[in-house]
Amino acid sequence: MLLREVEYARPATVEEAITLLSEHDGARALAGGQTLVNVMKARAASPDVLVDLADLTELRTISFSADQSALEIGAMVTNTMVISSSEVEVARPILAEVAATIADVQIRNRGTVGGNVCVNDPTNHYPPLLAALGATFTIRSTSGERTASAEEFFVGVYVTAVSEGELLTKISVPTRKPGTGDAMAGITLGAHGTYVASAVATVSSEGVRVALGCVSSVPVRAMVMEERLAGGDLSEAAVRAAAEGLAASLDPPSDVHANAEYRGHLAEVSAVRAVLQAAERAKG
Amino acid sequence: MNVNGTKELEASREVVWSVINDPAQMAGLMPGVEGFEIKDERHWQAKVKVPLGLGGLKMTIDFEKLEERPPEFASMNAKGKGVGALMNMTTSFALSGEGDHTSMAWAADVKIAGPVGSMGQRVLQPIINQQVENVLTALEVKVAEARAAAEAT
Amino acid sequence: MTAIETEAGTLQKGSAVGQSVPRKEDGRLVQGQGVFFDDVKRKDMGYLHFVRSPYAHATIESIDVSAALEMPGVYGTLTGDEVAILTDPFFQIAAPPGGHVKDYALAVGKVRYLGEPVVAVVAETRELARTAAEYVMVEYEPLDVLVDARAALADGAPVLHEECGGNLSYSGVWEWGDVDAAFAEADHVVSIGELHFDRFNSTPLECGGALVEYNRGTGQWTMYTNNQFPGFAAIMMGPAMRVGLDKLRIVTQDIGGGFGNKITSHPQLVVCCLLARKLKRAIQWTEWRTEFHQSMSHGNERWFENTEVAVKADGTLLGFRTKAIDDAGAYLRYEPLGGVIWSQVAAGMYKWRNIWLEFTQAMTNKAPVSPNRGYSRMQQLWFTERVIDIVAQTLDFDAVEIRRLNFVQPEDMAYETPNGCVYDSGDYPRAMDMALELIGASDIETRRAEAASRGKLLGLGIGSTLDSGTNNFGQSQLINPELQFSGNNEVATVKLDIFGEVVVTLGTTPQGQGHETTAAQVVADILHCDVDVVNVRVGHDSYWNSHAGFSGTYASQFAVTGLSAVKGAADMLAGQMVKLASMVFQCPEEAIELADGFARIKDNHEAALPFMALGAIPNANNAGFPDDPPTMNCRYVYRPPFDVPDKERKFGNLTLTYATQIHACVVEIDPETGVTEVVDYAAVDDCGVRINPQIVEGQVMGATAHAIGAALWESFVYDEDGNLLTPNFYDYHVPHALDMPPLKTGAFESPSPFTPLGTKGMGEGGGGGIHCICSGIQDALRAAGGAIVTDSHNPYHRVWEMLSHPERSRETIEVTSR
Amino acid sequence: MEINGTSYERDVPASLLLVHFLRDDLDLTGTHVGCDTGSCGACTVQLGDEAIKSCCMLAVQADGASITTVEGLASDEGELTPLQQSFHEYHALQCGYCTPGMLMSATALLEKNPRPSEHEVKVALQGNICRCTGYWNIIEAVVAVGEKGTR
Repeated sequence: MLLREVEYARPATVEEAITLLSEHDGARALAGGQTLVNVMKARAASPDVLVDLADLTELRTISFSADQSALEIGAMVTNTMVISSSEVEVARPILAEVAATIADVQIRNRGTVGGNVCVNDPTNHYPPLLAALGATFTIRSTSGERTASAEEFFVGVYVTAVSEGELLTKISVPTRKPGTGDAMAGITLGAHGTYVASAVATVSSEGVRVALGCVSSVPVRAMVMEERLAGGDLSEAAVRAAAEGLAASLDPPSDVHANAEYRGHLAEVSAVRAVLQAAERAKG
Repeated sequence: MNVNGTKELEASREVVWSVINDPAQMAGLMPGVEGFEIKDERHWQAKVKVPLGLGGLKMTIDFEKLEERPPEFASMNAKGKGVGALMNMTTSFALSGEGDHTSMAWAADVKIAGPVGSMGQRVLQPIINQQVENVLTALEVKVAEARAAAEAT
Repeated sequence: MTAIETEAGTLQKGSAVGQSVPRKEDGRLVQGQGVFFDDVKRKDMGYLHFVRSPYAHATIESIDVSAALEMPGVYGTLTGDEVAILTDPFFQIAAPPGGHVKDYALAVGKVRYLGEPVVAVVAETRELARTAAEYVMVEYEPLDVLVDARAALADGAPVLHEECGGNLSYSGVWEWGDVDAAFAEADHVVSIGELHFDRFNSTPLECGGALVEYNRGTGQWTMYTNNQFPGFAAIMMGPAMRVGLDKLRIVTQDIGGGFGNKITSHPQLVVCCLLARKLKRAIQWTEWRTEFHQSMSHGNERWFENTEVAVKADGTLLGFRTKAIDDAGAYLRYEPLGGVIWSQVAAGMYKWRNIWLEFTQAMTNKAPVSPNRGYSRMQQLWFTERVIDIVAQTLDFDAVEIRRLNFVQPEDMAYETPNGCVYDSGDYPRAMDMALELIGASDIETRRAEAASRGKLLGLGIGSTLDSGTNNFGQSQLINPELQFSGNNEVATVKLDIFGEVVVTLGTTPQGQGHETTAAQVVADILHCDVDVVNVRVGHDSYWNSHAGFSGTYASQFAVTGLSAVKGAADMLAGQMVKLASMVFQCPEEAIELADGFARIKDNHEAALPFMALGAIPNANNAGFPDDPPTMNCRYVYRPPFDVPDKERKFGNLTLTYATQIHACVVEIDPETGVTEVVDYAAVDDCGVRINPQIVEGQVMGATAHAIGAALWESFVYDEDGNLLTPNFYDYHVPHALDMPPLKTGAFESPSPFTPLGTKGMGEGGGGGIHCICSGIQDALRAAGGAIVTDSHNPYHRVWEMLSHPERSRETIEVTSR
Repeated sequence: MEINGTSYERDVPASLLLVHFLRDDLDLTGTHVGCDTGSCGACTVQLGDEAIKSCCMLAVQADGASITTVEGLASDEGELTPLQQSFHEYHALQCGYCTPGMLMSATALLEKNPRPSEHEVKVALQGNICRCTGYWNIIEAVVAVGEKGTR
């Protein structure tokens, strides 16, 4: 409620948007606004210029890369679009499954994938999901286009590899190969609520990838656990053994819902559950 | 909120001390410093824009040196005022070590009030950890520079 | 599942009373045509925004409003210094030391909680007012902060109100029966180190606010607001503002939920009034969610220290001792009334006769507390329910049977408690059996085994509570003998207008309880007309002559006070209608009946006067009658029968009615994470005669949702610096649709012998769900270390701690047996 | 923008939230505000055919859009929609403050899914907080409209 004064522009093309973002100090891209507008209501941050990406229809598409190896999700694709996308259903259904648990219908209708990852709130759903899936992020600026891996992309809370004057345009997620299973597990504050701890696992012939949310300013890969599971034994006992010590290796933040010890514990439990479910799904 | 840790630095205590005891050098460590003014030996003021991704948080921070025992201990207080946030931080550094190696044990008690404090509660600690990491990385660079400069003379 | 009892000879069930008549209120509300305070607008009104303290405890060194005032579009400001000149401190309910508190509408000299209003800024737009508030420069000098009531009374603790000489607001020992003898007679004494009832409130969806106009000609203020107890607001505001109550007109139409939380908005209303006068324009104030959480009406947080329970070998409970420490927050806005309200249910639903309770209330650097649904009673009821379950587990009694053994029995009714309260009617064992049947308690072991096979811990919980309603305000004298309040009252007027319209005016301020509908039902049955032809005026206006000192909507009383007033007025009108018809037909009154919307001769239905004729005669066509025709405008004041309680013995009847609610639930706990889920829920209500069963059920379901939230997610958590860590719905998680368990309800009626309609107040629900879920969690944990639930609020992390360290809570319980 | 079938053209500051525009500038006060974090859904309106929170959107973002508020549900003559009627019959409201948002979320659901299951209704209403009813009567009111086949 009651925002500070701000200027507003709604460019028609990506080029125009990038120009606006680079020309104005204190300009921010406005995607779905489901975080940014709320932060502005709290006056915790006050951009000088909002560059509304709503008319950039080219960022609202879900398609396949030329070689069909990746699903390309435009930064302005809403969660609702992800949920109902036949491309997602075929190529990486976990994306739709997770999108359907983000907040509520109204927020899913407006909130975008690009906005969610650029905010990189540690409790958000997409950062650990995309880190586990090995997504790449395409960033455009006046000087051209570059890509970043998830490791490079997520820098800190509210900070990503997208720097001033740049725009995230799309996120590429490898399509699921046969024998791959993905799962997200975690503890939320009430149904579909904010994550207190989360973990995403993907199990495939190439091994296991596990990314944790809520435990740091960026998604954290559970590398030791991944290595221990490289042998392919994904029995419950093996997965639990592999996760041992995971909590102790983390330095999670404390807040009103979980102190560091409990959050670390929840992260470990979530990792086990995500891997077990992913393994189950990998069997088909 | 209390944060603390130990940073190992490859320089003598004297070199490290010269960096952390110099307000101008310290200013260079802080993220987003836009202006800096030394009021007197014990007081200085910085205008910073903490980069918070969603828009910078502008703050005026008043520093006061509380205690110093060269070259092993220093503490100071920083009071920040910005629209939407008030910060009060007491921080201390204890240096130990031999020769060209220094262990810096640091601790900070950070209090943030105002909308940013209440709104950002669940992300505040990660943000502070992140800022601390930035400062320590910058410190490492400054210390290396100072050591090189000292060795050059 | 619903059974109706009609053994008491109260009002004969008519065609409307007892029916689930769909509500009259709904038509406007489903079309978005309700009028809430924020919908009221005036030309050139100024928007008010409060500058609030960022510190929990600090002195105000200086305030500079000049930069704000220089901004174009800023109309003006108000500071604490001005308030201290223009007003006197609010009247204090407390005797000294609490009575020394100087409470003003804005902070004067010092701030005592984070979010406390310090300066008010008024501007042309809402946004500008907020921006200008950022330009008000306030220098603070922070002081040590006190966030724990237990520490507040220690030597050397920071003092909030120097004039009180400490942080104590009220302290008293309450003792009934022969406690020492009870403990001497006991076979077991169970000691419980510490129990904690958490701080939360009902967070009505609409926050506080008002539109306030001042008329310089009459010196009168009109406040369109959502205060739910205007009578209380007026007696607080008038003396402080040095004006008579008739200068303060308080108007409400629709209120977006209240739950007690909207009783104490008088400080903000005073600020609006002062600014309306100062700036010569209407003042609009809307409180936003974060502000509400930081500053408005938290529920009473309470500790129970060193509890001892005297138990016989067969499980009979003889009595208890405990020390209650209550946290009032920074100011005493309605406190220390919580220091006596609890004693309405001192004994809970049980027959123990020997009680010793030391009640101490302290002030801390947290938001002021105020009534919250189940005000001060649910803390005590939770305590008695926790004691029962802890005794049961520790001494190995069955939680159901020990309740059954100790319940006040139906044949004991009306039952006088050790402190002189009278439980009017009820059948607690029957209500419990009904709840257990609804929840499927007989299959619980099968369910437990099935849950165990899924790796879950399953528990059955019971929460039995009383909903005490219709206060005897004489109880206030038990905490401050100087107070001149006793009894209770409520007003209604019922009139017949020129064209035969039946018009009902209430003194209450409904916030969703359906008063328009239930009042119409009562009137329709008495006048023998259709519910649809009864017009019940919407909302409240203190300028209507249907307003008494205790008018308002609070403390579970409308079904008794409000509807008894309505009944009284409608009975009077019916009498007048009969009388007028007898005058017209020149026959004895006994020959006239009201039926089908007519006054007619009983054995000659052709001789019938429609309401229109009856209304027209006295109002517009009254010449030529030998006797004055009746006015057809009837005002009735209902006063429940109360005596002033005995101040020495702290003894007397404090409330008129006691409704029963028994809740039962099944919870499942994930032992790996502590995540607790309520998977099944049943609530049984007995509130005497139900005017509108659907509305009663709606209240029960709403109270249940509040309780589930409070038990698992909702908590106002402060850090050691007095920062509120749950200032919004991100971190203060209230139940949403997907969070609600399946919910079964049951009801039966034990009419109150003490009320004109056989009704009882209901709606608050006594926090039954909180007790119930605590009970269920403790039952589930029996299979995993047997931790004892000692807190009313059990979020996942606390359950996990109980799973990880069950010995920690168990060690706080001791048993001494003979 | 078009609201409830009527076109409006206004110059507004970019900082103005859609909900304030509706309530304060257009006097469409049926849309409510219950929080300041986009959590409560009292401000829910339909943007095109989708339910959205009007407190999480700037008025300028809705430039050119078509919006329906609670005032746009019943006919001008006051004839309630089956959903509004069902809320009345099932006692799905008490104070009525959350009701407009609930109705808008449920209306959007029923347009896409005329016969929703109980779970689907809960999911659709997850973004709307009610502090009075405990939700069940609301859920049943929406399910009943679907069962009757009359939205």
